[in-house]
Amino acid sequence: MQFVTAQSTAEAARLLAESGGAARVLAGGTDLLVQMKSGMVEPATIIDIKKIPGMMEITEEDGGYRIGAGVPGQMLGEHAGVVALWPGVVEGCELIGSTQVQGRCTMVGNLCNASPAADSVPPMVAANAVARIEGPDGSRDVPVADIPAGPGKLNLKPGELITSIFLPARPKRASDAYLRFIPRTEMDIAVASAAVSLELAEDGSIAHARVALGAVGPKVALVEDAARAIEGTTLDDAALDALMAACRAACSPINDKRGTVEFRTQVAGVLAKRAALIAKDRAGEKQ
Amino acid sequence: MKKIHVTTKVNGDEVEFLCPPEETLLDALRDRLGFSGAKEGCGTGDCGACSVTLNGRLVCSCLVLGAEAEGAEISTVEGLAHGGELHPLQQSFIDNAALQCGICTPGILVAAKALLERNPDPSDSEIRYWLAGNLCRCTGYDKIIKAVKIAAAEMRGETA
Amino acid sequence: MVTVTLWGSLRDAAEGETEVTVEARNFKELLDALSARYPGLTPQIERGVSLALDGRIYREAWFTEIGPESEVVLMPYMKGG
Amino acid sequence: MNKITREKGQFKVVGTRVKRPDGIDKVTGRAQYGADLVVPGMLTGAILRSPHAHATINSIDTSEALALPGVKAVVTRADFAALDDDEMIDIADNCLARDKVLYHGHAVAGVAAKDAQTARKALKLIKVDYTPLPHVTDVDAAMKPGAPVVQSGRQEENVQPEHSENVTGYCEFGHGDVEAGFAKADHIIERDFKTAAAHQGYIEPHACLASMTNDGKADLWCCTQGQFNVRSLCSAILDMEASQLRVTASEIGGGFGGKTTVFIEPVALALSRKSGRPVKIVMTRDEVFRATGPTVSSSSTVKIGMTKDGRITAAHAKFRYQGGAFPCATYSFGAQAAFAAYDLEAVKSEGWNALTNRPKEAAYRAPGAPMAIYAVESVVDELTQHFGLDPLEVRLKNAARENTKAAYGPTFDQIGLVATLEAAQKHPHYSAPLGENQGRGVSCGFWFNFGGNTCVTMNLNDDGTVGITEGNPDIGGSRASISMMAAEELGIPYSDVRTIIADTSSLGHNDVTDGSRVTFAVGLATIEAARDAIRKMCGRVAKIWGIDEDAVIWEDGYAKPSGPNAGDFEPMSIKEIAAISSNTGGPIAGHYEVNADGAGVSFGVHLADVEVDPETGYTQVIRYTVFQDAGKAVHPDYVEGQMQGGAVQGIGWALNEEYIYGEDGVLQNAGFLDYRVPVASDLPEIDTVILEIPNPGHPYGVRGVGETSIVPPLAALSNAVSRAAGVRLHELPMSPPKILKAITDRG
Repeated sequence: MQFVTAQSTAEAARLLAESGGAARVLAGGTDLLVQMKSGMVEPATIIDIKKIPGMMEITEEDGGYRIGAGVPGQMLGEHAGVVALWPGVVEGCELIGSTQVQGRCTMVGNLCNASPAADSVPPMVAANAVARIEGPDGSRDVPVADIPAGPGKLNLKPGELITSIFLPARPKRASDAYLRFIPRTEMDIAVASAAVSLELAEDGSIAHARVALGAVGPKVALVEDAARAIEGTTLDDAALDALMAACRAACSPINDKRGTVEFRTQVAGVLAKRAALIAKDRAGEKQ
Repeated sequence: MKKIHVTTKVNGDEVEFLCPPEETLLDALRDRLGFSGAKEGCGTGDCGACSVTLNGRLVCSCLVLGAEAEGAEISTVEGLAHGGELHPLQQSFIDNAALQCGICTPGILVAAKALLERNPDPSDSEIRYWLAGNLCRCTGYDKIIKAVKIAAAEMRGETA
Repeated sequence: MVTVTLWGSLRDAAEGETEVTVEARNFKELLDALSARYPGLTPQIERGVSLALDGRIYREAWFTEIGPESEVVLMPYMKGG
Repeated sequence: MNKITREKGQFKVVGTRVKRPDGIDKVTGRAQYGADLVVPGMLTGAILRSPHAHATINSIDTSEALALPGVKAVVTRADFAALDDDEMIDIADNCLARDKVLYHGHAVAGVAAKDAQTARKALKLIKVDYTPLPHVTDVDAAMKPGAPVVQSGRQEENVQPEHSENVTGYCEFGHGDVEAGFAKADHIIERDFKTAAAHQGYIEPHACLASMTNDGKADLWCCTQGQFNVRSLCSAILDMEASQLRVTASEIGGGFGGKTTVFIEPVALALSRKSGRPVKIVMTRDEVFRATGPTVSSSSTVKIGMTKDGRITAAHAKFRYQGGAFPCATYSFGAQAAFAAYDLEAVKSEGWNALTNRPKEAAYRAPGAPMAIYAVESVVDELTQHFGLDPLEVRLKNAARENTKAAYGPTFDQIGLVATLEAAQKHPHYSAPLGENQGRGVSCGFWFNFGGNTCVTMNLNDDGTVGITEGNPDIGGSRASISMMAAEELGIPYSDVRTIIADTSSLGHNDVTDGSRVTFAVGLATIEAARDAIRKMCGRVAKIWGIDEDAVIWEDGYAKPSGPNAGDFEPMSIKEIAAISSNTGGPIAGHYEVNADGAGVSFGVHLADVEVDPETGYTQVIRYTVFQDAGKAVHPDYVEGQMQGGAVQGIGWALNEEYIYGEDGVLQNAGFLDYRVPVASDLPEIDTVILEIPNPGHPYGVRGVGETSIVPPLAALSNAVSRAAGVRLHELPMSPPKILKAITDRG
């Protein structure tokens, strides 16, 4: 095994490509080191990307924010601009692991772990966040929703790595929220989760919404029917019922040690309802 | 397999060590440098017994590679007391019976210190959530939360 | 003579009784007398029994004296915790 | 029988909140735990474990592993001694499998190598040829005829023939005519319950360092609740003389009963013997969950009859426990403890143990009691709901008290249940208002408490301070409480006493730190050792003064003439006596050796408020109060700590902790991520109320306090959920999917 501190994305991409799949990118390490400990992966090369310029930075761009692949959750939570614009995304990131894990874990790592239960992914999908990918063939931008291919699988080509996430600008009366269900208050993997991002019209009704669910299918799902169910409404009871029904209809979870199909489906609806109400309150407060 | 030479600072002192690339910072601290105050309770970031700060951020040293410590500043439980004088958190843990077996104590002290540096007057709930990644199986946490509050008050110059 | 209360599942080994009377002045004599009179009790005695004497539990203590008026209850030997 | 010699109001040190002697070491990171010791030339040991839940071992080929550079020794079960005692064979077989692997994670071979990486590589080179066998992990399935047989030939003589061969033991306790009692009841409720296996969850994984030299002498350093027991077991398994094996207990990072036996220690010794080098083995967390000793899981049936005014007329319970792949007796503790809190005319309590393909259970805080009392307290509570009665009133009406014939046989001495129930009733918690979706639950708890083999030496130092040598690892602050009792008896300041824990070569045998025995039994022995030293000091002073020994008394750290008739002498302090001890006959020490009895049972009552989210089934504990009889609280902070810690372990067991096995017999949650122990943010303050109903069996009235507190939370939370959510669960843990399903099914 070798450990390399990459100095540029080009170097990291080259090392990844040369390794033939035997290299792993190290940012926060909070998934990678656990996998190494259990013997699940035995990488030939570990490529630390945190010293690459820009990786540890949050920069304003076109009214939105670009977040480097090495930025830990805690740093994101400390950034007043991101917190104001995308509180639901920050919420999701800050729910990854403990305070200790918060000091290291990254949104990109959470995305690349390709777990349907990843906490930062539903809010990124709801936010229509875009991942910047660098690889042997240069750079490309791909919506976060299109990155996961299934549990543990990514739509990345050999040698490609995600270097940043872009959270776009949004109208003034807009906000988002993320909720997950876990059996304790902290330290668990989401059993079901929901992120809702919405924009309010002048009359306070919902002009546009995006709803994403986690841990209820092979990958985080954007639920268009759920968004349609609340657009044009003020989240009256009928709209919320329709939202819950649409979310539940979109669920295709599994039974496992963390939850049952029945439970995940039922709770995903409840979380979407609650997240929608929080997002609407937040958007409304930004008069 | 070649070992990596790492130069780093632990509790203000510059140190060097050699470690294999896959070795964790926890193992490097314990086995190479003799800082055995950090404990391995799980090795997967779920118990917090190995908590240290790395460049000012609280981390599980079991989820950091030793090689990543190059050029970093690390603080461990061994650096809390100054000379013969205990840190107010250490004293408060003794005075308020906030430890039983003591295996989680180093990690909790390091984590609590990191909290009080960010928030000198945390509420019970803030302490509980901040310390959620530090498992304690003996105390039920009650006396730990009280000890942190009392130490915080003392550090703010209030008499508890 | 002392009257010893056995626990229910020892009944079959003691001719269907859960209260038996034997001659004994201490714990050791009691165990020997029980074993001699009810050989079916021997496996359990060998696995370990405690003695509750007037409400106090003695785990081993062969020479604990038993008075004729004492309440004597046999219990399984306990450990762990 | 009453041997209390010091009562309320007479204590100077006992009952104060002094600082623990191990405090500074533990807050500075200096305290040395199992994995912290390093010695020159040390090798790293690792253990190969079974990938099967149940399989025959056809052969083990270690040659490739041995050929790997850096590998210094490989051991298998064949490296252990031939044993003839069944219990000892079981322990050895659990440390390294013999003919079969009996559970996933069962140890098969050990390796010692120059470093951890090499050891791990070597494990992969050991070739084990297995024939997988059918397995069983559920207790009810294991008891059924035709179930896969875990071990044959292990049934005790009184097991009914209708069960499978896995059923190893049966017991029955109780008295009175149960059928006649049920006939008198106005209402009878009978329910089936299940509880999952829980792990003690100590944060420190098992660790040891063994060093054997080729003359057969060995030193073993390990985290254990009983170094003497480790010596007994290891010396038998390694065929050593006890004198040649010195075991030193490290600081211990939690045990709760789980460190009362051996797992890796005999393997480390065997590896050291073979390699000629010191060998350290440290378990991973995964290994701790898979292959140490969680508690039993249970299935039970409880039937209770009650009159409409709340008097229990009869009770009958059946407890079926599985304790893993080797026989255990925990079922009988459960069956005995089940009805301890009640004064019953007719009661029958039965228990069975079944073998399964799971790790052998080890003790866990009040072993066997929580799951039995959970079932009983749930049915009692449902009856109070049925009749619309107050749960504490009903418990008081039926409460065991002095002279009650306990369901497990004996007649109770002075006990604290009624006082504890009354304290709960009067506490503001019990009458505090509750909000929507909130409910309050009550449960009693009980543990027997043990005494056991104990010896203590007290040495008077030449400056008049005192050293205590005792033989029980300190898992809850016992060094402080023992020093306090010594100071109390001698009449000297706490700061003049230092208590240390001896290795096995420095003191006679002491039983394991279990059964909440240490503060009681070691405390008792310490007080008696102090009295022995006092007698000797008075004897020396009598010689100096030229009067009879009887004419010298001991008071507040001074030898004094017993009265005017004894003579007019200036009292002599312990320091003065110590200073001239070489002139008066040499060093002064006190000793006491005893197999202590009279531990005094312990009762507790818990009040729990919960709020249940009706849309998700999530349960939040919002208020919690523990009431417990401590006899005499030697160090109130540490008594509270035991009450709080036990309560929180019980809360975890009630809500989320469980061993989850797949169809393949593999444990699915062998880590703290999915074995969900409570975290700080899950909990409210745990309020405590200590009651002191002195134990007549201890000079200061002390009772053990360590275990009772884990018992009540299981039913207290279930009873609270029942009142908050309107659904009663009969299975633990009450994880959110189960609660939500119950709410949904109710409609």
